[in-house]
Amino acid sequence: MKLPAPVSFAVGLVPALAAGWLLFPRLLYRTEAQPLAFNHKAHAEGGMACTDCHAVAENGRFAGLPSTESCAGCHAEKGESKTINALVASYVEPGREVPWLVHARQPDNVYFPHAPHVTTGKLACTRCHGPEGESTTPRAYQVNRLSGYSRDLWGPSMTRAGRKEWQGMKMSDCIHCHRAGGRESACLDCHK
Amino acid sequence: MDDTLIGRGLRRTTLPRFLLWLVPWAALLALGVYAVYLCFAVGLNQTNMDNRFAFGLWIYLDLTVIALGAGAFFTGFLLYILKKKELKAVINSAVVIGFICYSGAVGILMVDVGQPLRAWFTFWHPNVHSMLTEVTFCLTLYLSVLAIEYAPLVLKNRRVKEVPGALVLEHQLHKVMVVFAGIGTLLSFFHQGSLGGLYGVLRGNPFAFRTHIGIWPTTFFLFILSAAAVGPSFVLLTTWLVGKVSKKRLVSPEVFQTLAKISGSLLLVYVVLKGIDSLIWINTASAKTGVQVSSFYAHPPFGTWVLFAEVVLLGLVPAALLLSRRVRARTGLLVLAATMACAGVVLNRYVMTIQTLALPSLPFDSFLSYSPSWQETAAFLAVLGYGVLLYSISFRWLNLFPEERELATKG
Amino acid sequence: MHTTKHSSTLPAHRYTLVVDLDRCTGCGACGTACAVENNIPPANEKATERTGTVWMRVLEAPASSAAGGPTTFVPIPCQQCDNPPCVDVCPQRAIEYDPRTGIVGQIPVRCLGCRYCMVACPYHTRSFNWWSPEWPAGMESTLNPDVSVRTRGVVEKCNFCVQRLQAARAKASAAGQKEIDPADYVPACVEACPSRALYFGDAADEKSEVAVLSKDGESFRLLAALGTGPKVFYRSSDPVVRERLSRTGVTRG
Amino acid sequence: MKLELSRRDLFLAGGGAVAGIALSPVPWKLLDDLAIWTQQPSTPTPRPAGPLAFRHTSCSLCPASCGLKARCFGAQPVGFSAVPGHPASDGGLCPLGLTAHHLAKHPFRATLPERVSGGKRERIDRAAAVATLSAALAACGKNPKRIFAVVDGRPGRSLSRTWRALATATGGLYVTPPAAGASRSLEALGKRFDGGSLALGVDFSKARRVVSFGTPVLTDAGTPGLLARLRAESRRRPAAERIEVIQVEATRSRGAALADRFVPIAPGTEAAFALGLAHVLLDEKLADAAFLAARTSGLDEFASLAARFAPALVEQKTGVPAGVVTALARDLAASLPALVLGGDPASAPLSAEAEAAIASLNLLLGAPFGPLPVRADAPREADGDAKLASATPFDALPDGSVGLLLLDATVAEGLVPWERLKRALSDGALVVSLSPFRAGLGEKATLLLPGPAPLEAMLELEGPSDAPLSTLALAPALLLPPKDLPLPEEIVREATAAAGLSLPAPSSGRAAALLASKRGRIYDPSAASFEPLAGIASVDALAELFARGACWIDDAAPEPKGRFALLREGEAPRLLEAALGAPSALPARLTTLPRESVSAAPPSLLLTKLTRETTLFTPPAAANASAARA
Amino acid sequence: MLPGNTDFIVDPAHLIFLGVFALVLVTVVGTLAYAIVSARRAVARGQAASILWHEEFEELPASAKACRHDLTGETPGRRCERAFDCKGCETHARLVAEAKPLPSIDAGGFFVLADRLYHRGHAWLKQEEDGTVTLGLDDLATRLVGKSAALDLPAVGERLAENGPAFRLKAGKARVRVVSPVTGEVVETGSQGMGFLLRVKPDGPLDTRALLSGREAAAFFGRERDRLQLVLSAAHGVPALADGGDLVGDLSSAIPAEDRDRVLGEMLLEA
Repeated sequence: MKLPAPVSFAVGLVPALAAGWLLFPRLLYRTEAQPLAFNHKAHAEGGMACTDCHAVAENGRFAGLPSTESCAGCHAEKGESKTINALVASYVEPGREVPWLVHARQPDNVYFPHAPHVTTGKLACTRCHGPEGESTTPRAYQVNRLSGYSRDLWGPSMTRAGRKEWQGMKMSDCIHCHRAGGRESACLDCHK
Repeated sequence: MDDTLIGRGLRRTTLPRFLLWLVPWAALLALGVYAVYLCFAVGLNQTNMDNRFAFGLWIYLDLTVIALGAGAFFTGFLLYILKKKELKAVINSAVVIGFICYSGAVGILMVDVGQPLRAWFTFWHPNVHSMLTEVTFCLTLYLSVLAIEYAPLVLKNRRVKEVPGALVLEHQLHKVMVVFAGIGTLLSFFHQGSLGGLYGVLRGNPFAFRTHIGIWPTTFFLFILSAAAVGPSFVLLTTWLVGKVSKKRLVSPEVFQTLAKISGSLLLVYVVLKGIDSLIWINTASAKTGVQVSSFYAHPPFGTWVLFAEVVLLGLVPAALLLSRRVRARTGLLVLAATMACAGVVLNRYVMTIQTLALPSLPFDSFLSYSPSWQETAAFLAVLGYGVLLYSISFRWLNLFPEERELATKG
Repeated sequence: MHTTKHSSTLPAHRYTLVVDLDRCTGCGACGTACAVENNIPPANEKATERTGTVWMRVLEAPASSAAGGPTTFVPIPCQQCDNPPCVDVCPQRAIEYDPRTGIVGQIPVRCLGCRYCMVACPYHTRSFNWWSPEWPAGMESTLNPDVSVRTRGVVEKCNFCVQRLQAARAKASAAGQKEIDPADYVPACVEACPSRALYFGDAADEKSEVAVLSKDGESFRLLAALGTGPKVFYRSSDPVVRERLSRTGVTRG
Repeated sequence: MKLELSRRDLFLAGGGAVAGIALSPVPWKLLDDLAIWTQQPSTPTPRPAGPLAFRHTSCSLCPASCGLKARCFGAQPVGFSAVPGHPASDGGLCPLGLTAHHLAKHPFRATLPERVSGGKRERIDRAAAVATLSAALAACGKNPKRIFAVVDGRPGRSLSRTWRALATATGGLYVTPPAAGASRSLEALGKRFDGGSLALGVDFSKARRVVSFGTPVLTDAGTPGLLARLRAESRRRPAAERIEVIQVEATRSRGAALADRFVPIAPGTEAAFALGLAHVLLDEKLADAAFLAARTSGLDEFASLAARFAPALVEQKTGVPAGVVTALARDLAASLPALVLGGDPASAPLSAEAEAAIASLNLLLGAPFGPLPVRADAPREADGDAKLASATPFDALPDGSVGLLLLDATVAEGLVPWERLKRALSDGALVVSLSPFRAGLGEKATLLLPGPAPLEAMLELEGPSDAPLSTLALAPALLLPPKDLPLPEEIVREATAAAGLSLPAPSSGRAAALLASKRGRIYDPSAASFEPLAGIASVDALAELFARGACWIDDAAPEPKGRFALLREGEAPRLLEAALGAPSALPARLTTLPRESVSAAPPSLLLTKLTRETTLFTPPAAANASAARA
Repeated sequence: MLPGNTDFIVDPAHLIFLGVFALVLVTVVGTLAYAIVSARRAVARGQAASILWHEEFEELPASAKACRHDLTGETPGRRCERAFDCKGCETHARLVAEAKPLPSIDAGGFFVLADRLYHRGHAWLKQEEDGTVTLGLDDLATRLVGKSAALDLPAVGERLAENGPAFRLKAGKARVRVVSPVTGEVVETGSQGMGFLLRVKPDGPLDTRALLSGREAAAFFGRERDRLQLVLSAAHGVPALADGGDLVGDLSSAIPAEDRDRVLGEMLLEA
């Protein structure tokens, strides 16, 4: 029996599609666990604002992650939960900084100042970071094996189609937003 | 196997002798490949180029071989567009030489850049105001066109044409060759020009900077013209050389004479225009930038003899020789004249590359020298080795000179 | 849309460097501070003065007269031309003239290392990274996090410490101000010069020190006749030095 | 039913696969990632080690002790700038200081004791180091040909007291290096004062003309760039107020090239030239008569000596045209006060006779107390000083006598040449260096006890001895020393104890001594203001100020009563002989990085870079050494 | 480079430049694609043999391109322009219409059999009674290739195309194909001894207008003998058959080994 042409074609097409859509992302990204199961939601419900821990300093620099010292301000003692025990045992007591894996970390040649966006531009944190503040555990950190950068820069969807406003942090995303706002910039405004 | 690849009726040397002939060229190529490997693995510090001599032997080589390789586009233009039928005798050889020159130049260019992996950025983020962008685009496209023009030669190989469809494809390609010849002419026109423009637009370098005609500096047009002028001369020269080396008559003397006539006429036009351009440059350079033109030639060995040699000795003289019927009648003189014409363009490219960079620009700067490292030289020689290899193989197994068989039969 | 043509109106800022040649002693502090600030790597053992990566080079101009008057030391960073010969020649737009600051920016990650810009620059202020940047173990910790390290095979040059402008802008933003405090934006070389031979500022501000200094009769620009419009001015009280250094020089070798 | 698979099916399936891949993210995402990958530098990625902060301290690399403002991320400094208005440096900072934070990571840095035995260098542990040193200490004093000597590059510190005590305990020598640069001239002049030797400093701001006999006044001398700045600022003032620098030197050094006037002279004829100037000044009655009358003695004798040096003779000796000598002398006299300095730390020092002539010239020009003010030393702890060994000048170190040589970390090879040290050593001597670097003298040591690198420890820094006023900083450390770094001072103490000798406890009373003196003012760099020392309440408050990078500066000292001797007993014949003698050979000159020669640390790799990659510098010796080894 | 890319610049210079680039690229790719597609189509239409023959014919020396009516002296000096495809030739049609039936003529030294039709590639064709045709090598070719020649005949069932290769033969170093005078399917393979080499079932009614017979064939052989002389003399610079006499029986032995390929190729019309 001879195979009909569409069948032969499909024999090649279907596995290729499956490999491309299902296998490829697994091969491309490596998942790494966060050091601590930090609960953003619990902190937010406790009445804390994003800027209590992630603040723009007076000199315009963004102090991205709180220091262990500031964590220890509330969590100096073990006891409340496993995570807090881990925090105290592994970081507070030895005086080490927590090696958080930062989803939004940009390539080394990128300069992203928070102050013009947050203070002057009045952008909400969620505009770029999404509902991170509502999470109860930190999302797994996925690293692109080729580029070594966080998957968040590209966005969770492989196609970038139908992504939310806060998903994706590529240069084109920056430029789109800037152009939409009529704010042209030079290369060296965002590159160092 | 070997003898069934050689075109019917063509006498070629024995395979062992042929392989022996290839050995030195292959060795040259291998050494060059090693040098290129060093440049990729260790970096361009393997060269003797530096921040002041940012272009060196390689760019000079590129400019030169592309000028000499212009025979391909110009012969194609004359044959397919202007219907100069007698040039059919050399078109195949011209295409192979063109392909060798262009692929060699592109290859060297890839080694010459610091980050070859990013070379495609030029296509993705082109700056169309840059002459180098034009060069990159045209070179890439024209190399593809040359590859397409090369394909029929391979398809007509005695064994390949036995493959069903090979000769049919060749037949169809031949039918559309006029399109490729036309495109090749257009592309060559622009990149020969933009290679000239490469230096002509250097506003910061009064020695190289030229006034504009339209949007292009005059060197743009001078490069096109000089390349078109020496292209036929180089085809003549290589054909003669191949004939000498292989001890065969490859084309009839009329072909040489046609090539010489074309080359001579164009060279004459070029020399006249180059002279006018030089006069304009001499009178504007000092006026605009406060530099006496004589000071460009005050640094030995780059005396005014360079200009004289370029325009008169290796320009006007070969043009006159090539146009003289009596000279054309004597192969020896003809070859000498063609050699001089080619040497003139080689010198012109040398001056544009090396002297331009060697001259000081800041008032407290000094004249610089540069000599290529062995790695640069080896890479340069690799192109020569690669060229001879590819040409030898093509000459043995492809029918480069359609007249050869008939000339051999005539005895 | 991006524009490549320079704005015909004067830029909002014209960051300008004025070098007082009378003061320069050739101590090299500017070049050192520049290297520290901009993460310029230590020299490769085979590097020479022609293959090194130096953004701020101090050249020695010969004595002003046969009698041997004072030698002039000429610090030469990128001249930040208003009409830069390098921008137009870059095949892939790795160089950009920012009309709002007048700074000619080089983007090393875009650069393919063809070095055409180096050929085009008459001031020879561009460096190609002939070697991979290497620091001895542990010394990476002293690198300035505000500047990324450039890889081998690309061209780099001075950008008036644009990272300090970025920082100044962020600081102004944090304080809710539109304009930066001029004191916050001083390139490393200017900050370091012990004999205070370097002045930096915004010449668009008519009252600024650089605007005043760059316009007086003692100031001149290198290769002014070429029409490149540098924003680095040199000044000297000695008319001989001024005349000598402002020439387009093709000296006898 | 048999399935027939033809080539056509294979092609179709292949086509399907290609279409499937094309319709999946694979090619597009890969293209994007590969594009990013090609832009990935294979280079270190600098990341901030913490929030940005500025901290102040002082540079310890040379005696100038410039104020440093460190730009730090977390605890890591990434760059320095000068501190405008700082009493020691007035906003100057040289290339050495700008790279001080690199030195702790220098490839020559040593963090463990090293011993050279049998030509082989090996790392040893603390106990072995103590044992080696204590054995050597114990052997000292028994044999007069194998004595103990300690060389201290910065005398006067609290640590210096320990070294003096050690020298006392072992019956050895406490050696101090010769004065550097301009200080030699000042010393020569100070010794001519009849009211006891005077300490003089240089105040360039008070001079109108500066004559330098080879001293790199424009490129170096005290505060970096100070004279160049002062001179340039004066250029736009009326002609009479301009500062002019005249360099008198055998070779066209960088300083000579920069000077307003360069007077090339035959090498070794400085004395003749200075006396020639004196001749014109006295002959034409251009000298500062009032100063000569009030503050000097021996004018007649000196005048008769100077009378021998008519410009014609000077021309013959020095090669300087007579007219130039005369014109220079007249110019000096026309713009008093003028100042004459001699000697270069990086080349051979001037002869004592030349320094004597230069000192006399300064007197003729009335330089003392104006451009050459009197300065008092910074207060020190006085207790028990009399019991400690006093300083032996480096030149007086006896040959072939030292069995154990201890080189403090502050000893710079530029002032204490190894060749000279080697001559002092007896066979099989143990040379102990406390340098944190396996370079310079540290490389020569047979026992290296590496200490904290620059900026890794709190340091007691006095300004240079040629500064117009004394300064003192107890400069805070910026960097953490490596973990388990055995502190050399502790090893020495342990070894001393093991050898059965006793040392007084380490002292930290400098701040208290300073406070007790109630002299001077203290500069707080974070506030950029001065505060009288008298206003500081306690030693703790003072210590806290110092910990913030503060610097103390002395008050101007009163003009002392007394006279300078233009010529001292029996000096005239020596001077005459030296000045009329044959010129000596051209000294082998080293043009170096500013202060390279007087810094004990090797230059940062970035300075080596500038040496290699610019034409500005000729390679300093240390950079050459690192190049050879790299 | 592409619109939609964030870095795409809209200004006339870029648009013109990229437009020209795109145009050139499209032209190059389009033309190449056109050539490939039309080549495929030609193969699919069975035009391969014809194209091959025309390409070869183009490269034949002028002496091999004589018109059949030149052979007989009807149109002296006429060169064939149609690659011996006389079927569509108007001149041929006109002359054939005028011509009387051709008598059988005996050509000295060659057997020109009346029942055979000769192709100028030196294959003959004989119409059999069962509607098939048999093919063989003519006398000149047989003597040229010699007895030791190895034949490479197509298998039964393979298809031949008029002017396409019928079979290949190998004589010493020489390799040459013999052109088929007919289009059809091979139904039987023979051998030199069997009197034929291939039996072919032609497609449809046989059209033999392009083949030679009788007087034409005799003239052709005379002409070919002269041509062979030329071809042979070219290699040695001396005329063979200087006596103008008959050819020797085994021509192959008279041809130097290194020239055999060229001589065979020229005589069997393979360029």
